Amino acid sequence: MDYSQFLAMKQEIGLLAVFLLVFLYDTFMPRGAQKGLPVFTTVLMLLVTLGGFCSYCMAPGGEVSAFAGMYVTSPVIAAIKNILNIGVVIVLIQSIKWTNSEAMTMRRGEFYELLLVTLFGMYLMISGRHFLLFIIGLESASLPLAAMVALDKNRYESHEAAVKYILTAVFSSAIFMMGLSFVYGLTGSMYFNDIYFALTSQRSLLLVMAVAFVIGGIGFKLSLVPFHLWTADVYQGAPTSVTSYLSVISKGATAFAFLVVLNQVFGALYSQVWEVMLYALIILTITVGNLFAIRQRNMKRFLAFSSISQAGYIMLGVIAGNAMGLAAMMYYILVYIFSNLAAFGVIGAIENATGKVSMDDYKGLYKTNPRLSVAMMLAMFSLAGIPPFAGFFSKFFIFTGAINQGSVAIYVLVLIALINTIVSLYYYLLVVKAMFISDDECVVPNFRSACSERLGLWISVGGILALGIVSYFYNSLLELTGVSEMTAYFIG
Amino acid sequence: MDVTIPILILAIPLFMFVFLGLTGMKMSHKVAGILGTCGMGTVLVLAYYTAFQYFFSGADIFINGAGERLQYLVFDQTWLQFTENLVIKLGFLLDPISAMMLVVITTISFMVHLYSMGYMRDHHGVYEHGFQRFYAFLSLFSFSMLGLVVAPNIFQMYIFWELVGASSYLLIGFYYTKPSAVSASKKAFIVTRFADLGFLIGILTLSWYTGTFNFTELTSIPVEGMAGVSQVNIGTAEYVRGIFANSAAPTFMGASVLTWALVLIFMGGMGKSAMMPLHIWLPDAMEGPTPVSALIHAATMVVAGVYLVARLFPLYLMEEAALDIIVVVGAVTALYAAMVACTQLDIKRVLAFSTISQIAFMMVSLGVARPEFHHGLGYMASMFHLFTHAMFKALLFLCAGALIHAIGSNNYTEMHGLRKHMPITHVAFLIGCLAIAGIIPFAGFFSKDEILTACFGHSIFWYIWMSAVAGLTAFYMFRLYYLIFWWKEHKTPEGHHAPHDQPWTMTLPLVILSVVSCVAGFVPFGNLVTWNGHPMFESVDFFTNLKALDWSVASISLLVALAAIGLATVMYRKENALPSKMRNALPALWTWCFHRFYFDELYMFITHRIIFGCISRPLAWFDRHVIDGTMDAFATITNKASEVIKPLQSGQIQMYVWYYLVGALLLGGITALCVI
Amino acid sequence: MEITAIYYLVPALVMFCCGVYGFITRKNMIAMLISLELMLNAVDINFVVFNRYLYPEQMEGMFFTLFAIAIAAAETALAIAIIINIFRAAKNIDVRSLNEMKF
Amino acid sequence: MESVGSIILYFIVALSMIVFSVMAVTTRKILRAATYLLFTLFAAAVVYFMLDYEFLGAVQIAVYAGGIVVLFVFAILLTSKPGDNTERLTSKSRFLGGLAAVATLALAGYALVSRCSMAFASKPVMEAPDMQSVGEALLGSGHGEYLLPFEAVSVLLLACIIGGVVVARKR
Amino acid sequence: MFSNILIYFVVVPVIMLAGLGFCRNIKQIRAVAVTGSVALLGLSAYVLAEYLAIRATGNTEPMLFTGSWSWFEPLHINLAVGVDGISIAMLILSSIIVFAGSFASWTIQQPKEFFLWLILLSTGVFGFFISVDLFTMFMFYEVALIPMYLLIGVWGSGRKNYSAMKLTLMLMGGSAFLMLGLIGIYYHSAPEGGQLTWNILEIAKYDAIPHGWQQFLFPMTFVGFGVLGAMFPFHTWSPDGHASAPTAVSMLHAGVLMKLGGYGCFRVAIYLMPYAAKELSFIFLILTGISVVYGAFCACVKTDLKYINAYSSVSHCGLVLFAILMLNSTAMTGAIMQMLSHGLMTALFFALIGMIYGRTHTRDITQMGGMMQIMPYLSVCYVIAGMASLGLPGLSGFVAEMTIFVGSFKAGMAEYLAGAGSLKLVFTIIACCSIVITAVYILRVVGKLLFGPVYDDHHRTLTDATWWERFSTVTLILCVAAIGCFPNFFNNLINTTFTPEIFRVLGM
Repeated sequence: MDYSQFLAMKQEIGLLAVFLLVFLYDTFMPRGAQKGLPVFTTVLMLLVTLGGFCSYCMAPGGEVSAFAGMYVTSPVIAAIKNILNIGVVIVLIQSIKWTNSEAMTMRRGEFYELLLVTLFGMYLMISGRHFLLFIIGLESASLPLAAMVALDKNRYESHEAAVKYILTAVFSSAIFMMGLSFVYGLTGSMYFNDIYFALTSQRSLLLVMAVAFVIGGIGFKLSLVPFHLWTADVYQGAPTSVTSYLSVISKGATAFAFLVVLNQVFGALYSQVWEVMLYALIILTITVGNLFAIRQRNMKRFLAFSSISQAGYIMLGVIAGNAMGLAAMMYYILVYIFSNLAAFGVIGAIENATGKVSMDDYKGLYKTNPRLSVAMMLAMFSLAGIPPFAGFFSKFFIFTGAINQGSVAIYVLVLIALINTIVSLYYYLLVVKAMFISDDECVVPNFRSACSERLGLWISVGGILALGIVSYFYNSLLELTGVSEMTAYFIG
Repeated sequence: MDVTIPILILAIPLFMFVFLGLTGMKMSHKVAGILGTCGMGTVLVLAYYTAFQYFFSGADIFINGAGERLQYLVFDQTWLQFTENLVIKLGFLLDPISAMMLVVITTISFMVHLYSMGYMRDHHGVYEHGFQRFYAFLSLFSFSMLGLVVAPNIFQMYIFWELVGASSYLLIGFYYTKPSAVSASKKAFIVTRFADLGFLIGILTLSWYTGTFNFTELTSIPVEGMAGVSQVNIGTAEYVRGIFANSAAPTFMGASVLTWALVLIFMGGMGKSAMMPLHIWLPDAMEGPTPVSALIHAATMVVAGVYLVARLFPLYLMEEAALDIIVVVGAVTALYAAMVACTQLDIKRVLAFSTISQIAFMMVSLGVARPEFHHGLGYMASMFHLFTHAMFKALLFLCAGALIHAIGSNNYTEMHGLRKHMPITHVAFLIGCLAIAGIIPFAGFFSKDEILTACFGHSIFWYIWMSAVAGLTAFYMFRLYYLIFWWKEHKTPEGHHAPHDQPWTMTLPLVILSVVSCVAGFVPFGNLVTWNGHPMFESVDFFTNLKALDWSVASISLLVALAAIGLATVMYRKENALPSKMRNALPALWTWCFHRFYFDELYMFITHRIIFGCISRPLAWFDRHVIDGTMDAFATITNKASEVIKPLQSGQIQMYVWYYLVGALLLGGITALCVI
Repeated sequence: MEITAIYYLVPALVMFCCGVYGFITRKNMIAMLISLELMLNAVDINFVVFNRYLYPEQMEGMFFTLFAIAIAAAETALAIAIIINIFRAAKNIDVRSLNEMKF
Repeated sequence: MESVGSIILYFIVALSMIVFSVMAVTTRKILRAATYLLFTLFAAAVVYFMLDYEFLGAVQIAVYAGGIVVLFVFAILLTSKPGDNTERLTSKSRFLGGLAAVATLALAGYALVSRCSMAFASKPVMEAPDMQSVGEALLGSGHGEYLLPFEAVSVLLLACIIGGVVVARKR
Repeated sequence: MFSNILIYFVVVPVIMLAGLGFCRNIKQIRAVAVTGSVALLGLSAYVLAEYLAIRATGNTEPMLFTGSWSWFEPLHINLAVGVDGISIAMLILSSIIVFAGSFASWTIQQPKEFFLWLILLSTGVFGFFISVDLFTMFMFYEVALIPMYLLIGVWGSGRKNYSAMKLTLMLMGGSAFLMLGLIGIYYHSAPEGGQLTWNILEIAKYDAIPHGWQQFLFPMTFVGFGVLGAMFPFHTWSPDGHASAPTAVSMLHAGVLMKLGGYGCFRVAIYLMPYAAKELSFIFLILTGISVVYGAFCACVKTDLKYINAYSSVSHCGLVLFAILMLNSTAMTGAIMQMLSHGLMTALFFALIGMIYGRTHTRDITQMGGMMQIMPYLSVCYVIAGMASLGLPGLSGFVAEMTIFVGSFKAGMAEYLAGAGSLKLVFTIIACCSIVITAVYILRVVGKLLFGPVYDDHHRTLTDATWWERFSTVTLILCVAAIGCFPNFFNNLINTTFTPEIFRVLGM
C-alpha cells in the first residue's frame, strides 16, 4: 500500500483543499463574515488555477499513472483541468452577486461546496482509467448538481428542473451501468487498458449494445440527441449561475471524458462500431439542437439548445480521433467557455437587475444598455463562428481536425455540420436583431451592473477577442496534444 | 503628313462637347451657340483642307504613279490590346471615302450648327431650354461620326458606331419632357443595338479567323517602302477567304462562315441605315429637333451602314451571296419606303421614308457593284449618291424645319399654299425635290443615273425595279411639294403672325445647300472615289459626268421621273378628288401603306407581348416564386421541421427517457446490423 | 440440469426491463424511483454473476456492485429529498404535473 | 450437476425476483410497490449468497433492504395523501413502456444468449472471498484494489448529504 | 511585419476603428472616415505605382510585396500577403468605393456605429484582397460578410429584417461550402509526403490536388464564392438585400463585396484546380450564362429602382464568372475589367438611387418621372451610369464587355473547332445578347424616371445634389470614364498576371 500515490493527484488535492477550506469557512466563520465567502472561494479557486498552470509548467512531462493505472494525469490532462478551472473562476466571479443576494443567505456555502465536489467529480472522470472511478466521478459530477439546480427555492421551475434532472440522470446512469456490466462480462476487467486490449478481437451484438449504452450514459451528460431532452428544462429552471456552470464546465469535462472513454476503452472498435454511431449522433445533435433553438424565446432555454448543437460540434473533435482533433476540441471548449459565459453573464446581469429572461425583453436593449448588448453580440457572433472572434477559429479548427481523419464520409458529415451553422447563425442573429435592430421600446431600463458581473464579462469578452487572434493558445494546445497519450491508442 | 490637323479634326468637337457639356449651363445661350458653330467651322476648314490635300495634292502617299488613290494611315494608337494580334487601335485613315465623308459630315454639321442658331428659338427670339446641351450633343455627334468614318479598323468603327448611336439617342430625346420623343429615342437605340449585336458577332467571327481588326490588312495590301500607306486590293480579300477556306471553317446552315460574318456585319449596317425590317426607328426618330434629323437621320449617321459595306467591299466581293442579300434587302426596302412615303401626312415622316428609300438605293448600288462592270461602277455610284443625297436631303430637312418653325406643326395638311409667304424656302425645297427626283442637271440625277446604270449592268430585273422606285420617289416628293406650297392656304388664326421666311442663320444654309444641290452632280466622282482607287476617267473637266452618261438609261429614268412629276401635278397641284378616288380604288394597299405595313405593330407585339409578356414577366415571376421561393422554402421547411419535432420536448420526463432508451437501442441495433 | 450464467442473467434482465417499464409508466415519482432501484439492482446482479461465472479469480464485479450499492443509496437519498421538496412546492408528486417547462 | 436443492432454490429465487419486480411496477398501491421492491432486493441478496458472495449479500440486505426501502417508506408516508395511492395508467403510456421494456429485453436478451461462451458458462468451484482479502482490496492501491474509489465515493456521499440537506431544508 | 506595405491595408482600417471609438461628434467621425479613406486611396495608388515600377524592372514573380508571418504554425497557417495586378485592381476599386461611400453616407443616422461597421466591412474586403493564404483569405471574407447584417438591419429600409437575414444566411451558406472546399484543398495541397500548406502560391506550384478530389472541391469553392458573385440560382439575396440596404452599403456591397466572389472563383477555384475547372466548367458556364440573360430579363419588368439594379448586377456579375470560366487570358482579363467596371458603375448607380430615394422617398419608377427637370445633376449622372452599364464606348462597361466577348468567342471557337461541342460558343452568343437586353432595361428606367413629364408635383420642390453627393458621384464617374478611355493601362496591369503557368493544365 503506497499512499504516496495520492501525491500524483495534485490538482484533485488542491481542489479538495479548497473544498475543505470553504466548508470550514462556511461552518465556523461568524455570520457577518459570511458575505466574504464568494470572494474567498473565488480567490482560492483562482489560486488553484494558477497552481495548476505552474504544476503543469513544472511537470517533467509525460504521463503520471497512479493506483496501478486507475488514475492518470499528464500535461494534456492538467491542461484540460486548467481549462475547466478557468471557466469555473469566471462562473464564480459572475455568481458573486447572486450568491450574495438575500435569498441565498442560507445556501451560500452549500452552493460552493457542491460546485467544488462536482468539479472534483469531473476531474475524476477525466483522469480516471477505471470504470469504477469513472462512474463515481460521473455521479459526483451529476448528483450534487441536482441539488444545485434546486437551489432557487423561490422558483417552482427550479424544483421541477431538479426532479427532472435527478430522475433522468439516475435512469441514465442505470443504463450506463448496464452497458458497463456487459463490458465487464465481455472483458473481465474495469481497467481501461485491459478492456482495450481485450476488445481488440471481439465483435458481438452484446458489445455493440454495451457501447451504445455507454455512449448513451455519457451522451446524457453531454446532452447529445436523443439523450438530451432534459437539457432545456433543466437549464431553464436552474439558477442562471448553475445553468452557466452546467452548460460549459459540465459539458466540457464530459466531452473530454467521452473522448477518453471512446479512445482508450473502445479505441479498437473505432471504425467498426462507434464511428458510425457518432456520425448519427452528431448529425442528430446539431440538427435537432438547432431546430429547437430556432423557436425559443426564453434566453436560457435558447442557450440550452444552442449548447446542445455546440456539443455536436465538439463531438467532431472526438471523431477526428487524433492529436489535431483533441487540440481542436480543447480549444473549442476553451472558446466555448468564454463565449457562453459572456452570454450567460449578460443574461445573469439582466436577470439579477430586472428578472427578465425573455428574448422579447431584449428588444432595443442597445438603446438602454449598449455595453451589455455589445457583449452579448460578441458572444453570439463567437458562438456562431464569425471572425475575428474566437468562435470562428475554434469552428474552423475543429472542422479541419475532423477532416484530417480523411474519409469521404467525414466530408459529408462536416458539410452537414456546416450547413447547420447557417441555421445556428440564424437564431444567434435573432438575438442580435432583438437588441440592435428592433424598434420597440425596451422594457429593460438602463442599469449599472455589479462590479463582479462586469469583471466577469470583461474577462469573457477579452477571451472572445483574444483567444482567436492570438495564436499562442491554440499553438500551445496543439503542441501539448502532439505528445499526448489520450489519443495514443487510437492512433496505434 | 502632319498629324496635328487630323487630331484636331477629332479633338475639337470632343473638346466642344466636354466644354459645353460641363460649362454650358453657366454661359449664355448665344455664346454657347456661337462657340459651337465656330468650333464646327474650324473643323470644317480643317476637314476641307485635309480632303483637298488628299484628293488634289498629288502627294505620293495619297496617289501612286498609276493614278490610283491609296489609303494613308495618318496615325494609329493602341487603345486596348486583347491578344498579341487582336488590338484595338484608335487611328485616322485617309482614303477616298473617308475624305469624302469628312467633307460631307463637316459641311452638313456646320450648316446644321448655323441653322440651329435660328431654329432653336421661338418667334420672340427666346432660346429654347437646353440650347447649350443641344450644341454639346451636336459636337458629340460630330466627333463620333468623324471618328467612325476615319476608323482604320473595324473595332474603332464599332466604338464610334455605338457613340453615334448614343448621341442620336440623346438628340432624338432632346425634348425629353415629351413622352413620344422619349419613346422614339429609346426605340432608335434599342433597334440599332439589336442590329449591333449582329455586327458585334460578325466582327468577332471575322477577327477570330483573320486575327486582325485592321482594314488595311483585311482589304488592302501595304505599299512597299511607305509606312502607313496601303492600297485597296482584292488580293487581300482573297487571302482572307483563303483563311476561311483553309481553317476548315465549318459551314453553318449552308453558308460559309465568311458569308455569315459578312451578313452579320451587314446586319449592323441594316440597323443604322434603317433597312427593312430594322427601319422602324427612323420615322419615329423625327421626334428630334429638325436640324438633328437633317444631320443625323438624313445625311450622315444613317449612311453609316452604306459606308460600312463600302469599307469592307473587297470582302463582300468575295462572297457574292452576301452582296445578293444586300441587293434584295435594299431593293425591297427602297420600294417599301417609297410606297409608304406616298401616303404619309407628316412632312418629316415623308422625308424619313424618302431617306430610307434613298439609302436603299445606295445599298442596292453597292450590292450590284462588280469590278468587271465599269470598274465597279455601283460602288462609285453609291458613294456619289451618298454625297449628293446628303446635300439635298439635308436641304429638304432644313426646309422642312423652316416650315415647321413657321407653322408650328409637322402635319402638312396644315401648311398649304406657302409659296408666297416663304419664297426662299419654296425655291430651296423645289430644288431639293428636283434633285431627289432625278431631274437633270440637279445632283440627284447624276448619282441616281449611275446607280440605275449599275443595276442595269447587273440585272435587268433590278434595273426595272429600281427605276420604278425612282419614279415613285419623284411622285411622292412632288406630292409633298404641291401639298405644302400650292393648294389654298389656311386662314391664319387671329393673333398669329403670318408664316414668313426665317432669319439669315436659317436661310443661309438653305441657300448654300441649294447651290450645292444644283452643282454637286458635276463633281467627277469617278476619278475621286472608286472601290480600289483606280480612276474611271482619263481626264476630267466640268462636264465629265455629263459626257459619261449612258443615255439609254438616263433618258428612260428622266422620262419616268417626268411622268411621275406630271402625275403628281395632276393629282395634287390643286385640291381635287383624284387622290381619294385612287385611295378608294386600292383601299387595302393604301391602308397598308398608310400604316407602314404594320411594322410598328409587329414590333410592339414582339417586344411587349413576347419579350416582356412571355419572357421577362414569367422569368421575373419564376425568380420571385420559384427560385426565391425555393430559398425561402428552406427557411420555411426549417421552421416547419422545428414545429414538427416540438412534441419531442414534451416536458414529460417519462417520454424523455423513452426516447433516450429507444434511441440507445436503435443506435446499438442499427449499428449492429451494419457491422456484424 | 446445470445452472449456467444465463439462468441468472435473464431474470436480472427481466428485472431491469420491469424497472424500465415502471419508470416509463408510473406517475408517482416515488414509484419511478422504485423502478430505478430495480434497474440498478439488476445491474448489480449482472456484475456479480459475470464475476462469479466468468472471472472468478478476481473481485472486480463484486466491488463494482459494492460501490454501486453505495452510489444507489446516495442517489435515492438525494432524489427523495428533491421529491419531498417538490411535494412541498406543488402538493403532489405526480410526474405529469412537472410540465411547467416544455417545448 | 447441481444439487436438486440448489436447483429448487434457484427457481424459487428467480421466480420471486421476476414476479416481485413485475408486481412492484404494476401494483397500484405505492406502499405495496415498496414492499415488493423489498422482496426483490431480498431475492437479489439470496442470489449473492448462492454465488458465495456473503459479504455482498449482507451489504445488500443492510443497505438496500434496511436503508433504502425504509427511506422509501418514509417518503411515501410523507408525500401520499389518503386515496392518493391508486393511480390509473393510460394505455398509451403502458404501451410505450411495454414496448421499450420488451425491446430492451429482446435485444439485450438476444445479445446475451448469442454470446454462448459467456451465457452458458457454468459456475466454477470457488470459495467465498474471505474478509481479509476484501478488506485489503478495499484499502490497497495496487491492481484490483480500490483505495481511490473508496476515498472518492466518500466525497460523493458527503456531497449528497450536503445536497440532501440543502434541498430538504425549508428555507 | 510592418515593413510590408500591404499590411497597412488592414492596419489603416483598424486604426480608423480605434479612432472612431474616440469620436464625440459627427464632425470628428466624418474627419476620421474621410482621412482614413483618403489614406487608403493614397496607399493603393502608391502600391500601384510601386508595382508598376517593379514590374518594369523585369520582375516576373507571380506576386509582389509578398510577406508571410507564421500564425497558427502547427496548422501551417500564415498571415501571408502578396499582390498581383488583379489584386491591385481590386484594391484600387475598393478604396475608391470606400472613399465615395464615405461621402455618400455623409448625413447618416447613428454615424458612429454605421462607420464602425462600414469600416469593419472594408477591413474584411482589403484583407481578402491582399491575402494569399487560404485561411486568412477566408477569415477576411467572413469578416466582410457579417457587418452587412447590421448595416442593412439597422440602417436599411423596407423589408430590412427579412432581407438582411436572407442575405446573411445565403452568403453564409455559400461560405459553408467554401469552408469545406478550402479545408479539402489544404489536405491535398502538397504532394505525398510534402508539407501541407494554405498558401495559394505554393499550392499552385505543387499542383498536387488529385484530379478526383478536384472534381469534388472545385464545385464546393466555386459555388461558395459564386453565391457572393450572385450566380444563378443563388442570386436571390441580391435583389432583396440591395433593395433594403442603405446607400453606402449597397455601394460597397455591389461594388466590392460581390467582387470577392469573382475574385475568389478565379484565385481559388480556378487557379488551384485547373483540371476540374476544365472538366466541370460546362456546368457553371450554363449557370452563369443563364445568370447573364436571366438577370437582364428580370430587370426589364421590375419597377423598383434598386431591384432593377440588383438584377442588372446579377447579369453583370454573371458575366464576370462566365468569362472566368472561359479559361483564357483575354476573357479573364475581361472578367477582371468587368469587376472593376461593374464595381464602379453599380456603386454610382446605387449612390444615385440612394440620393434620389432620399429625396422622393420612393423607388418605384411608376411613381416618379421627369427628374431631369427637378434634379438635373443627379439625372445626368444617372444617364452616365446607365450608359456605362449598357456599354457605351468611352465608359468602362464597353471595354470590359468587349474584352470578355472577344475572349469568350476565342475560347468558344477553339472548342468548336476542336470538335468538343459548341457550348461555349452558343453561350457566348447568348451572353452577347445581354447587351441588347441591358439597353432595354436601362433605357426603360431612364425614360420613365428621368424623362417625360413630372409625375408627382410634390417632387418639384426637391433639391439637387449637395456638395458631398456631387463629390461622391464625380469621383466615381471620373473613374468610370478613366477606365473607359484608357483601358490598356488596366488591361496591361491585369494581363501580366495571367502568366502561362496559370494555364498549365489548360494547354493554352
